[in-house]
Parts: sequence; structure tokens; C-alpha cells
Amino acid sequence: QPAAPAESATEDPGAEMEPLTFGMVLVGPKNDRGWSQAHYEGGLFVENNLEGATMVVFESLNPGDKPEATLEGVVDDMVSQGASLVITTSDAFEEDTVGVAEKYPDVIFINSSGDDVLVGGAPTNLGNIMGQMVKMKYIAGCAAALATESGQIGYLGPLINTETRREASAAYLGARYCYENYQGNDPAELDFTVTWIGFWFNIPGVTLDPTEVVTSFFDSGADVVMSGIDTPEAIDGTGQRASRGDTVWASPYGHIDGCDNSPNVCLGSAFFNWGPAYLGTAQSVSDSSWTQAWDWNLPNWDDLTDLSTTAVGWNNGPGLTADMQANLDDFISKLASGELNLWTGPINLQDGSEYVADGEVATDNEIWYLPQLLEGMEGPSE
Amino acid sequence: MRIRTWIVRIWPLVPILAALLFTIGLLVLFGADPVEVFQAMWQGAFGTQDKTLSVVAFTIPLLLSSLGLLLTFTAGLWNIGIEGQIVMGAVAASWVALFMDATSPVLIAVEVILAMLAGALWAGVAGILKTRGGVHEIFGGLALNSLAIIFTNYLISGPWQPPEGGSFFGTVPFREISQLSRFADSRFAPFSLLVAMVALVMVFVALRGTTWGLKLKALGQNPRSAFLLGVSSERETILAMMFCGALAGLAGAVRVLSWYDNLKQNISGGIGYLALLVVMLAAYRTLWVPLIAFFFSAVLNGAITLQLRTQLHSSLGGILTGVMVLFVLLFGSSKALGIGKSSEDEALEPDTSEIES
Amino acid sequence: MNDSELILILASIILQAAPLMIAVCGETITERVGVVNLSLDGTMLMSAMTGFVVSLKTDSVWLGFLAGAAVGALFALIIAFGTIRLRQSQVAVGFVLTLLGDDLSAFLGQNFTHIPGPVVKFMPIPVLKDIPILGPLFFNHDMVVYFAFALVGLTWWWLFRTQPGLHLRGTGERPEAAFARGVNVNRVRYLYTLIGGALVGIAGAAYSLNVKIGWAEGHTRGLGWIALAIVIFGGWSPIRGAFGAILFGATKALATVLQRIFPEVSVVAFNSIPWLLMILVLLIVSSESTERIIAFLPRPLQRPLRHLLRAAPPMALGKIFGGK
Amino acid sequence: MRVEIRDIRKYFGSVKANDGITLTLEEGHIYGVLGENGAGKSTLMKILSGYQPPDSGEILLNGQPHTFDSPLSALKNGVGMLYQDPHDIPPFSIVDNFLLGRDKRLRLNYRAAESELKELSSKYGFALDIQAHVDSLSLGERQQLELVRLLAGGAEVLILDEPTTGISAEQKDVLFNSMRKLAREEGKILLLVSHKLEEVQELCDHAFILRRGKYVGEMEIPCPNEKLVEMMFGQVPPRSERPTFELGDPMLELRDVNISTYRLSVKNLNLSVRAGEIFGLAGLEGSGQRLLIQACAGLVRPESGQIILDGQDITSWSYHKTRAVNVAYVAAGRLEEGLVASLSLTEHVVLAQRETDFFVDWAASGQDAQSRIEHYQIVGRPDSTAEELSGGNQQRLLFGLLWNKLKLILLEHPTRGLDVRSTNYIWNLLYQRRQDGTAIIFISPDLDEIIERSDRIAVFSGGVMSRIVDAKTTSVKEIGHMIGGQL
Ligand SMILES: Nc1ncnc2c1ncn2[C@@H]1O[C@H](COP(=O)(O)OP(=O)(O)OP(=O)(O)O)[C@@H](O)[C@H]1O
Ligand SMILES: Nc1ncnc2c1ncn2[C@@H]1O[C@H](COP(=O)(O)OP(=O)(O)OP(=O)(O)O)[C@@H](O)[C@H]1O
Ligand SMILES: [Mg+2]
Ligand SMILES: [Mg+2]
Repeated sequence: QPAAPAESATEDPGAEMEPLTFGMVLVGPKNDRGWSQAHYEGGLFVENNLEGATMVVFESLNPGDKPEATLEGVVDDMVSQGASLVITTSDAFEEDTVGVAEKYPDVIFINSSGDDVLVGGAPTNLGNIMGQMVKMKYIAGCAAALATESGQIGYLGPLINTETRREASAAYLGARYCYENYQGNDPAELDFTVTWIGFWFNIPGVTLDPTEVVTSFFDSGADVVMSGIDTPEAIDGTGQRASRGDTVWASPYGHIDGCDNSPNVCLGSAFFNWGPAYLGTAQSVSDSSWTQAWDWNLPNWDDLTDLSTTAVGWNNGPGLTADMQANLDDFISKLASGELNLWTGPINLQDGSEYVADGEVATDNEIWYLPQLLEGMEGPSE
Repeated sequence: MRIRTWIVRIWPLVPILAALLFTIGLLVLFGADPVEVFQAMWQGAFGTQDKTLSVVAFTIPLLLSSLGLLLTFTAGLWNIGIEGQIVMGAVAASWVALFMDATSPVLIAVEVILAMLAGALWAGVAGILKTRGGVHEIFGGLALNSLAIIFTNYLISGPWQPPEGGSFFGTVPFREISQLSRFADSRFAPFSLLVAMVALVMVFVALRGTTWGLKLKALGQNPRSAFLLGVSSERETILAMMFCGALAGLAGAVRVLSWYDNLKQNISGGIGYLALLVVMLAAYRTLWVPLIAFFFSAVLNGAITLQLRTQLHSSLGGILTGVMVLFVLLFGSSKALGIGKSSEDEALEPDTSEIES
Repeated sequence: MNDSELILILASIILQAAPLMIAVCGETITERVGVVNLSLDGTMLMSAMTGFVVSLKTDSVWLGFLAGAAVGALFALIIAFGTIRLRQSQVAVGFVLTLLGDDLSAFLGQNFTHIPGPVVKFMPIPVLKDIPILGPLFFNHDMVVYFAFALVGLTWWWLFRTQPGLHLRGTGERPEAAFARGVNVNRVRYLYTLIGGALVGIAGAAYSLNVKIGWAEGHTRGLGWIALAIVIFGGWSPIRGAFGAILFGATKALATVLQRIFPEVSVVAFNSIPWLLMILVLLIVSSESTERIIAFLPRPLQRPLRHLLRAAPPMALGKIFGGK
Repeated sequence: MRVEIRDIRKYFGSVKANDGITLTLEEGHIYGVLGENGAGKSTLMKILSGYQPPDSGEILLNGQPHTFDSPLSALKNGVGMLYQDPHDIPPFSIVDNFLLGRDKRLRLNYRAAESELKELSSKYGFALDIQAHVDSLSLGERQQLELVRLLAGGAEVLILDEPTTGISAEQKDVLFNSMRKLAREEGKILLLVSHKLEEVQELCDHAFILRRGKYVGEMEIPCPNEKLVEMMFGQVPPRSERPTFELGDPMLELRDVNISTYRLSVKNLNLSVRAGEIFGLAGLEGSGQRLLIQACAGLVRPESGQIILDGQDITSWSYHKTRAVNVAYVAAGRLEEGLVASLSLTEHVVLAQRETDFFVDWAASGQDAQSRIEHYQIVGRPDSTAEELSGGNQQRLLFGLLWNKLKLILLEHPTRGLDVRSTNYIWNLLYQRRQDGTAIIFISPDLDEIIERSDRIAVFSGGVMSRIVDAKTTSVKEIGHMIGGQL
């Protein structure tokens, strides 16, 4: 442990604020260019902006990679290293987090993307944080619709659950709107196919191989692929495809620099930015003002790439042409002003049943717990 | 001559040390301080009572699988399918734990029995594929491993998914009564240790003191002769596989009933493969297996703390064990290297000097 | 699905099968000379990682492939030394190397995961690529694919039409006879085990540089085992093996397509198709009952069918030379 | 060409295979090399042909010392050897097999090879089907193929190690004629390693005798057999007379049995063997006699017909079921199919027991093993492994493992590679078995053995079984012709 915190504490004007050690438990590798890396960078953001804060990281905590490790064991270690805040960054850890929260009542636990607080009955030292990725998915979907010439969009889905259904559907809503209003096409003609690989990332022999799914999207006529998985196969595959002379685009997911892998085919990436939320939590924990909450955090509409404020973001890609960009900006401003709410009825589920009645607007809960994909989307719902 | 016999005696340690040196070299390469590393690993394994307990707890499924493998190895079989057999055992146990209503002892009994059955059956499939279909158990096993994991994923994302929707991460936690009672809220269930010890004794006796063990040995050395001497190759092959599968299934049950408390995807995470290494490092000697299983478990658990303390990639544990087995395999027997070769040895060994040189 | 789309899909299958074809050729050579290199899965992970990192640092894919080949040869050398000189079990050494390669690649490659790097240039062959069907299928690819096909042909020719090839096969079938005819059995085994390993290494690099661009932990996990199975299915012939590789690619593509056609079926179900097929295929190749079924068919059919479906491994495969 | 072998020594640990052997070979002669099992014949020949280096000693060709680092270098210097088991490659086509190791050019030149093969084989009166694969050839043809290969390689000195075991009378004549031709007309030197004095007398003009690795003398042939035998064994071993025996009721009956594999099919076998009878089956390898034995043992299923043992129908029973009703099968390959190389004698005894109880009493089994070792005069300890035993001792062990009170014993090549002493011993064991009314059926490539040991004989040729002849009235010549197909 560095000696720094001690001094910084003395220099610190805000007196009794003692240096904070916090644990960060990742479900995947900390450099997966996606979900886990975003959390990890969120942690770094805290370290850089909170005097004396130090992060203890544990990556790839899942039975497949670490049969010998358990959340409890890891948390024991973190607490023994002085952690007073532990962030578990997957709904895989929901139950276990509740468990350790009860075991360590005076340590604060954050389970990102979990919903115990929303459901109720969670221990009082446990909170949930999630960003409203759906909003960014609207944008990603819109960008896709603006780019497509064949009218076929492929969505590379991970596994099927409420969260992934929610985000795929959001992307579809955005796409349908822009396909109709900016491209002036009949939304019924938009072909939006979701293919689920079976997990958040590629597990050879067990999931579908994302690279192959991407290829088969293009082979079957799609010219835009959106990624919903943790790793960058979509953008990589698209880049390679483009290098073979096809005009194709991709929209990666999860990390702000998602475009870097091959910029010129990239429409932009929707990403999580956990920094602000985690910083807030860390501060409130260290000045012991933290209170339990279920935070579904909003983007900063004024600047979707401002890492110090926005919870989720959209980073325009080099692949966008000028007029695509113009339309997209217009769409974003509509969303920002709230003049446009894509969850306004009539919205039907994939099986044709009505979900949001004409003129109604879906509630947060309805959006969070979306039971199926929406009408007009192709691909399995269950 | 003195020195030579002396070398021969301490030789077994040489590969182990070599493996350690290799790993240290790797650490230095990545700018880590070996001392700190091994301290951290020691802490992680035996620093606190909880840690020691989880080392023990993790040892048990590993030990059970290794014991099973002793049988298949003796019969000359490479039961790589053990990974899938563990998974199927876990699935069967989970099924009972999730859906059966009974008192705790009954539940546990049924869970254990079904787990063993499931593992045995899954192994039996590989066995039959070999004896009837001529499909080598390595490939049959690999396919069955993936199928088992895919099957789990189907269950936890489909029929067995938690009410709030399948997330592929696991089923709901089992009721307390359907889990093994643990020691001092650790993950170590004394019952499982008991079972493992019984298994150890049984395997030891089976291999040393029974005609069945002898049959397996004959089968492993020369199936054709064994058959003509009255050993029913098919029966014994499948039996060996199924007994191994049963123990693996048991290991799977221990995984879900005491290590975890629900069925997760890829519940085994390579314990089966690890067990193969254990048995190889033990040079197929029954009594060494428990020690080495424990050692492996300690190394891997130590690697957790290692990662937390030093942020080093936790595959280090795997590398250390892997290199160790490789070196022992290659340089383990001083005879193969021509060191301390006694004259009888030479008489028994077919002469190939003209080709060797 | 119209037929132009079908051709596209087939072309992609061929592209993705190319590295597998290379690996299969490599292992076929190794096993033909009597050595089982079971470490393919670990070897390919290591070479995929090394290949990617090297080409990233040197910004040259060719050096990447070279490095991959070197790693493959190194692993093969360990196998050869351990089993030819030290007389250890080929399966044991191979299996340990498999697991070791997996962990080692994860450790050494930890700072290079999921980052962009150089890729093999697309290189359609001018005139040929415009031939109707065949053009897009075979001549609209990159060096890796062309190399794969060339390699398959070359390997076949070398094995079955040349004097060294005869030495190679003789050594794998009956080393003592080959020795009696002046073949230096162990040198030949070292040589071809290394060559085979190098090819497997190239295959690994071909994944990280061309087919599954980039590196990540366990990037090619499982494919090595698949390659080993395909060698058997290929009856130790590079050409049959190449078909096997393409067939395998096709079933995986099928799994993807089926999900779109049957959304109601559980997504996971389709992922099991390749494995079920693997079992089935191995059954056909090695099961006695296939022999009986063939025996029922009219005589003229029997020989070609046996040739197509059945296969016996080289007689001395996995055996140590010098034993009684 | 003149070959001198000077003071050759080769030790295998404790075993002195060759212990200072010196011989001289002159152009145009056919030499016999005689000696009991393990005398060191094969070892010496392997050294002369460059397969093994000697520990010490030297080989001179025309006065020049030569060291052969491989069989090929020996062949280059004109020394070629035909091994006890031909060193060819069964799965190969004949041409591939012929080409392997021949021309140095990259591309294989099949046309040239084929014509050369044809030319040479016709020259020495061999009829080889160029298109066939090696594994479809009979042992005799495989030897011919090897010979052709050696001659094409320019062999001036030809070594044949026990070439006549397992080949037909015709093939033997062809072989011997070609050998004479090679020596007399082409002035080559030939060395014949054999256990069969008759052959040596028939073919050779000079014989060397080895014993326990040492050179014990040489003889001009022809000379009385007794002298040779005396030199080989030190003293003349008692010639075992076959005790006459009163045969019992039929023990085994085959009623128009048909067996077919996709290699060979044997049609309507009818045969009745009586209790205590010894029934010999002659024929080239792969003529069907082995199928018959294996059908009786339950190792192959007959297509149709009945096999009746002591009144009980055992048609298409499994091997183990058949075994349980006291039918024993002893295969040809000892360490391949019979013994487990790395298991101890005790372990073999335990495995082979009639009914095994679940737990092993090692102490008792050890004693059991020891008593068998004594009873069957096996050179070994209860804890020595099967592979440490010598060929003959392995065979003794196999017999030591047989249950007593058997109804039927099926034997393949019961005395292959054994010297007279071991052979007699084995047969005496079998004669004793008849007392229990055990019927014995055996296959042997050695016609003398068949005629000498059997009561009745059947000959197989191309899957057809001949009429059954009486051993007392038939002759090697007659059997030889029947093997040739004149049934
Ligand atoms: N590779 C070997 N390792 C150990 N001992 C050997 C080896 N080869 C031969 N021997 C021993 O050397 C002695 C001579 O063997 P060799 O085969 O030359 O006898 P032989 O005269 O050919 O006997 P046979 O008539 O049975 O063929 C035997 O005791 C044999 O066991
Ligand atoms: N490969 C081998 N490994 C170990 N020992 C061997 C080997 N070959 C031969 N021997 C030893 O050499 C001795 C003689 O072997 P060999 O098979 O030549 O017997 P033999 O002299 O032919 O006797 P027999 O007449 O019984 O065949 C055996 O007792 C055996 O211990
Ligand atoms: Mg012998
Ligand atoms: Mg001999």
C-alpha cells in the first residue's frame, strides 16, 4: 500500500475525510475493450479525482475462468486490505453481493446493473447503479438506419435477458424512427435481425463465434452491424470486410474508444462511463453521507463524451458522413429536449400483442422489464 | 558410485525446482518481486483460517476427480471427458436441490446418488462410443464436455432460469436444507471430506487388492492378451469409465452443494483437466494423489490473493502447475535420462543404441 | 436465400476454414511419421498470440507468421524430444503442453488483448476471380487461403508421390523396416514433427492475423482439438482433411443461420450441432458397423466407399521405436 | 567376395548373445548356421547385416575391414539380410514397398521399378502380383519380395534367418532353387539360419554351430545329424516318442459350418474330433485353418452350421462363454496375444484362474505361481515379468496358465521358434492332457511336426478343407501337394 494517503489526509482541507480504499470486482478481463474495462476505467477515474483513493481490482471472476475463486473469498481479501467500498460489476454477482453485504454491514457495496434495491428487500449497505444505455442505443440504432443502403441491419446480441432485450429493442426503435423520418422509407421495410451468440463474449465451442455471426450478417445482405456484446468482434469483422472492398459499417458497444479498431467503418460507439457515478459514491462513502439508492443514471445531453459528467455516452465515429452527422445531431437534440420519446405507443411486442397503448408512454419499469423483443424485429425473444 | 546413487535419490526434486526457477524467471521478466509473489501466494492459501478452509474445500472435488482418473488411467484410458462428467453430476444434484421436496438428509442422499449416476452415465457414453464405435475416448470426451456445458446453459437460460429472467449466470440459490452443511460458514463441507476419504480407500484397495484392479491393469497394458486371459475388455472399459464418472459426478455435486449454492454455467471450469495433471504428477500412485491435489489447490487459491496484491495475471498458478508436470514428465525418471542406470535395467530394455545415437 | 448469397456464405466458410486446413496438414504430416502431437490446442493459442504481438511490434504480418511458425516448431520440438529421446508417452506430454500453452498465452499476451493490429491484405486474383461460381469461391481471398490450398496439394504430392514421402510414411507404418532400408528413423521423425508443428503455428497466426483478427485470452481455444479430430476424419490424408475442415466450417455457419430460421428453438441448442456432428463423423470413420454396412452394398461401390469413409491410422502411430 | 568375421562380441546386459565368434565365408557357398534358441544366431546375423553394431570385433570384406552403421550401408557393401519376420511395410503397395529406400530421386519412378520387379522375380521363378498390397501376400511371397529387393540392391552375401517357417512346400522349393542358383551360378554367398537339420542337409554345403553365444565348430555337409545335434546341445536330447492312446467318444463336432470375413470365407466344414485325439491342421497362413480354430474358440461367428462340444451346442457363443465350458485357446503371438508383457507371473496366475474371487490373496497366489514355475520348469521368479522370460519360457508359462480338466485345447503354432528341447517338453505336456480326455486341435507351419504329432490331419487351401487323412499313412510330400491345392 502506498504511503501517500496519510500525507494527503493531513493536507486535505476537508479534515476528517480519510483516504478510501475500494474494491472493484470484474466479471471479465480488465482490458476487454468493453463492459469490464469501462468499469475498470471508472475506478481509475475515482483514483485520479479523489485524494488518496486506491482501487483493488479482481478480474475475470466467473466459474469458467476461476473455478477456485468466489466473490466472498475475493471480498474477504479486499476488506482485509481495508476496502470500505466494494463495487461488483455484473448482475451475475447479485445474490452473492447481498450475501457479503450482510457479512460486512459497515462496508458499502454497489452492484452495477443489478436491481435488488428496485425490487426491494436489499440490505441497507447495498446500492445499485446502472446507466441508461437505452438512450444511447436509440442513437446507435438511428446511426445504423442513416447508414444502411440495403435496409438490413444486424444486431450482434449476447445472451437473452431483460437487459439485452431492452437494449436491442431500444436500438430498433431508434433505427425505425430515423429510417422513416430521415431516410423517408417505409419502416415496415426495415430488416432488423438480432442474432444471440449465447454469452457476453465468445466462449469457443459453447457460444456462436461472433466473428462468424458478423460475417454471416454481411453474407445475408446486411450492411450495418451493431454490437451488443462485450468484445469488439463486430468492428473488427466489419473492418476486415471493408478491406475486401464492401461498403459496410459497424457500431461497437461498451467502450468510448470502440471505434479505434477500425475507424473508417465506424458509425460511433455507445459506451458506459461509470466514472462520475463511482466518484460520487466514493465521495459519499468517505464522508459517510452515502444513502442506499437504485440509480439509473442519465447521459449529459449537452456533451455525450464529457467523461466527467455523463453516465452513458455516444462517441461519433469517423464513418459518419456529413449529412448523416447532421441528421443524427438533430435526432439527438430531439431526444435531449424530451420532445421525442420513442417509447410512445402504439408499441407491440414481437408476438403482436400490444405493450404500450396508443398515446401512452412506457414507464421505467415497463422498459426495464421488457418481456419480448418488439414487433418488426427478427430473432428469438426467449 | 556413491554420488550416483545419491543423485538418483534426490533426482525427483530437480524438475520441481526447475519449474520454480522457470516461473520465477517469468515473474522477473514481468518486473514482479518473486519473494513478494510467493509470500502473497502463501498468505492467500494459508493466511487465515477461512483461506485454508477454502483450499481444503477446493481440494475435494479435485481429489475425487483424480481418484476416478486413477481407475481409467490404469485401464489405459484418457478420460478427458471427466470435465463433462463433473458438470452432469452438478446438473443432476441441482435438479434435486431445485425441485425435490424432502427432509435435508433425504435430499442430500438423493442428490449425491443422482449426481453419481449422471456422471457415470455421461462417462458410459464415452465408454460405449469407444468400445462399440471405436471413437477414441479423448475425442468422444471432448465433444461430451462441450455438450454438457451447452446443456447447462440451456437449463439456466431456459427451464431453470430465475424468475426475473435468465441471465446465463445461474439458477436461483438452493434452499439451505438441500445444501451440504458447511464448517464455520466457509465453503468446506466436512461430509464431502469424509466421502473423499472413503473414495480414496476404495480406489486404493480396488487397485491394489482386487482382481478387478488387476484386470484393469492388464487391460491397460495389452487389451488383446487381457481379453484372451478372460478379461471382458468392453465390460471393464465401460465399468472403469463409469466408476470414474461417478466420482466425477460426486465432485460436481460438491461444487454446487457446498462450494457454490446454485448451478452456474461452466460449473467445473477445468477442474477435470487439472485432475489429469494431478494424477500425472503423482505418477499414477494413489497415495500421492491427495497431497498433490491439495498442493494444486493451495497454488491456485494463493494466486487469487496474488492477483489482488500484485495485479499479476492469475494464470500464473496454472503456468506453475503446468510447467511442473511437464518437467516431471520429461525429466522425472533419472533412468530415462541415462543417469543411475543399473545393469539389470539395460538387460530388460530392448537395445536401440544404434538408433539412439 | 438466393444462390449469390449462398456463394458468399460458402466463400466465407472457405476463408474461415483455411487456418484449420493448414493445421490439419501439419498434424497429418506429424502423425504420418508416427508421432501424435496432441498439443495442437495449446500450440495454436501460443502461436496466435505470438504471431499477433510480433506483427504488431514489427508491423509486418510476415514476421508474425514466422514467429507463429517458430513457436509451433518449439512446442513440436518438446514433443519430439520428450517422446523420441526420453521415451515418454506422446499423449501425456502433448496434453500437458495443451494446458500450458493456454495459460502461458494468456499470461504473455495479457497486455495485447482486443487491440487493433496489422491484418493480412486482401488479394483477389485478377482474371480468375471473375470465373462464375469458382472465382468468388476460391480466387477472391488472401494469401492465407491460397497458401492453405497450395499446402494441401503439396502435402499430398509429397506424401504419396515422392521418395522422401515414402520414407515418411514408411517410418510411420513400420519404423524397423524403414530403418533396415537406411532411413534414419529418429531424424526423420524429428524433422517432420517440427515441420508439422511449424505449420500448426502458422495456422494459429492465421487466426489472429486474418480470420479472428486480434488477440484475447483463449482466442482459438477448442480449434486445436477440432483439427486433431479432423485429421482422423481425414483418414490421415491432407485432401480428405481439407474437406473435413470445410465441412466443419459449414456446420458452424449452419448453426448461425438456423437461429434465424427457427427463432422459437432455444438459441443454445444450435451450438451443439458441431459437436454432435464430430461424434457422428468419427463413428462413421472408425466404427465396425460401417464396415458391415459397406459389406452389404454392391461390390463396385465398396472399394471407393471404404476409401472415402474408412481409415486406419499409421501402424506405428504413437509407438516408440526401439521397443520389442 | 570373401567375408571374414573376427571375434565378434555382443552382450545384452547379463546375456552374452555373441561371445567372440570368428568365421570365414567363401564365394559361391551356402552355409548353414545352427544353434539352439538364444544361441546367438540372429544376433550375429544382425551384426553382419548392419542392423546392430557389435560391442567389439570386426568384419572384413575381401580383406578390407568394414563397419556398417546401418543395414543400408551393409547392403551397399553387398550384404543383405532376410529377417525372421520380413522387414516390409504391410499397408504399402508392393511397388511402394520395393521403392522405399531405393532410388534417391525426388519423384518416384514407378514404371522403372515395376519393370525391374517383374524382371528379377521372373528370373528367380517368383510369381508376384505387382498390383497387390503387401498385407495381402502370404509369408512366402513376402520373403520373395524381400529377396528381390535385396538382390536389386546388389547383395553379394545373402542371409536368411529361419526362412522356411510358415511357407508352403512349393514356396520352399522355389526358395531353395533360387538360393542354389544364386550360389552356384552367380557365386553369391548364402547363409541359412535354421532349426531344421533336414533343410541344412538338403541345401547347405557347410555348417557353423553356435552355442550360448560361442562358436563351437563347423561341419562339411552332408554329415550325420547326430553329430550336428550333439554340437548344438552338448548332448543328444531324448527323442520324444508319441505314446499311443485309446481315443474316446466325439468331443467336438462341426456340422457344415460356414465362416466368412471380408478377406476369406470357409465353406461347409464337417469334422468330428474325439476325446484325447490330437488333430493337426496344415495349410498356408490365411487359408482358413485359423478361422476354424477361432470359430471353435468363439472368436469369430460362423455364418451358419453348428459347433457341438461334448453334446452341447456352442455355435456362436462368445469367447468367454466358450472358455467357461473348458475350451482353451493358445494364440501364436505370445506377448501379443496371450501374455501381458509388464505383468508378473503371479499376476498372470491370478488373472487366469477359473473362478476369481473379488479380493486377491497375494501370498497364496505367489505360492501358486511358484509351484507352477517348478512344475512347468519355467526359468523365472514369481515376480519376474512376462517380457523378461525367454521365448520358450513364455510358451511354458502359457501352458502353465491353462486350466486342468479341459475339454478342448486349440493351438496356433505351439512350438514356433522353439528348439528341440523346449518343443519336446511342450508336446509331453500336451500328451499328458489327453489323459483327461482333452481333444487337441493345432495349427503348425511345420509339416514334420504335424505328421509326427497328430492322429489325424486336415489340410486347408484357399478356404477349402481337404478330406481328413490319417497321420500314420500320409507323407510330407502328400500334405505338401494338398497345401498346393490338389485336395
Ligand atoms: N534386444 C535384445 N535385448 C536383450 N537380449 C537380447 C536381445 N536380442 C537378443 N537377446 C538375447 O541374446 C541371445 C541371442 O539371441 P538370438 O536371437 O541371437 O538367438 P537365436 O540364436 O536367434 O535364437 P532363436 O533360434 O530363438 O532365434 C538370446 O539370449 C536373446 O535373448
Ligand atoms: N527384450 C528382452 N528384454 C529383456 N530380456 C530379454 C529380452 N530378450 C531376451 N531377453 C533375455 O534373454 C534370455 C533369452 O532370451 P530368448 O528369447 O532368446 O530365449 P532363448 O535363448 O531363445 O530361450 P528359448 O529357447 O526358451 O526361446 C531370456 O531369459 C531373457 O531374460
Ligand atoms: Mg529365442
Ligand atoms: Mg533368431
